[in-house]
Amino acid sequence: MKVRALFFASYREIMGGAEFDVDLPDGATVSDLITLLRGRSDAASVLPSDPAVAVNRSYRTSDALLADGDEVAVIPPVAGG
Amino acid sequence: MKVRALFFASYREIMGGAEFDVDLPDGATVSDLITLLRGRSDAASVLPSDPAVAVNRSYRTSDALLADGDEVAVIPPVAGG
Amino acid sequence: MMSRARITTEPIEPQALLAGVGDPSRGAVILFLGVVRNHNDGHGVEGIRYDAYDEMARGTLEEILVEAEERYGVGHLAAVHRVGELGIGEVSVAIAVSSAHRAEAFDASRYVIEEIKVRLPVWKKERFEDGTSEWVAGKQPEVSAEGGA
Amino acid sequence: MMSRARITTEPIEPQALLAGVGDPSRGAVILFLGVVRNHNDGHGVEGIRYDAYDEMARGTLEEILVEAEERYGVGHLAAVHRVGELGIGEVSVAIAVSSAHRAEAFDASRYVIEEIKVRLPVWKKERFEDGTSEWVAGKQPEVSAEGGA
Repeated sequence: MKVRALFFASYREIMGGAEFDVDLPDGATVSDLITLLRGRSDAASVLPSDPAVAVNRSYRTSDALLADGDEVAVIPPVAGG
Repeated sequence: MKVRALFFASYREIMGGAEFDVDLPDGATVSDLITLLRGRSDAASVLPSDPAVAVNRSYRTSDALLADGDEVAVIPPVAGG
Repeated sequence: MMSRARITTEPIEPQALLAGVGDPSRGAVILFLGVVRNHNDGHGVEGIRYDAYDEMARGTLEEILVEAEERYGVGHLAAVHRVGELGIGEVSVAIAVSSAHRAEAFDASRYVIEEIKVRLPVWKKERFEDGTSEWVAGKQPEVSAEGGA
Repeated sequence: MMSRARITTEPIEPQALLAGVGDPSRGAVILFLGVVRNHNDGHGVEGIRYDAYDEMARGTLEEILVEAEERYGVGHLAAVHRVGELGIGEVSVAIAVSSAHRAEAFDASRYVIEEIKVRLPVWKKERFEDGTSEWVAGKQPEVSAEGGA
């Protein structure tokens, strides 16, 4: 399956891009995706191993199962207001 | 000595006027003034015996001594805001 | 410059009050408005007349602002209370606070309105839909022996 | 009609937000403004860039307003967060609440800003006077197993 990973703010700078399409095996979780993303480059290894993540615009825990076509945003600590 | 007594809102209606000059013996207290005011008329007897009072625009207790020329406001329960 | 504690017969302009507390070092601004509403205790209200002991009320309001500044360490406060005949939806009281941080801005704003309710020498008479009117039961100011409420 | 939960690149107009929550049955109105200030942790700040995950942030802001309504029983809330480049003194976030009584208006307003700070997907980068800039350290949203933050 394929998911779209989105990055914002400092994570966008770390990853060198705002979004990537990522191929994952069926049954992959949020945690699996993060592991894969952190292995993408030396810079990417700076990404936390358990960041906040939103799947299809709702926060989800790291053990949440992903599905084909999901939009998975890796959310840096928020600083609105 | 002479003081000026001021009335507002419901107390003004009870007393039938906004202000009265009142003669008091030297050494009179806020409490003495209230007693005298309550004896002014049947209507005036409805005035509480221990209302909030401001002397020269500051709240004072009933045992406060009055002085010639004081402005003594008898303050109904307040309802601002 | 307009005083920061005012009793006025003119309509209150919240925007002007807000502008008065603005400052580049303040990150949180709170505006509180008391508005005449169309009901109270189940009665339909058509309007309210506010009366004040003007000469005292301005000083009491200033005192309350100073206390809020000292308690919460906020820098800029302004408050205005309107008197006279007010219709539904009109602003009776406005309080503006600005502060470096939000917690003390909330606390200061709350302090000012609570103190206004228990000590500002202001009274209100509600006009009901049935043509009657009545002084609203208020709060007896607590007076301490040292003077002040 | 304008949505009551908005993420916008346009300057925020507090007066319009206030007008949107007005209602003859509401006696207390609170407007909270977050304003870009000229310092943070001892650094001179020249401006801030706010970024958001727009598509999610609007929904999260709406969720927060619904929660505030349910918790505090207040009727009318509206909130807007600005994104893009902001200068000193510009409003970054505005929250308007109206309610029959003041206690719940204060509580609801406070709830909304506190929740914005811990879960709205928005980030800010400060531009300092020395020409450098830096992402502001934020709060890690707490995510529960049922979903939602």
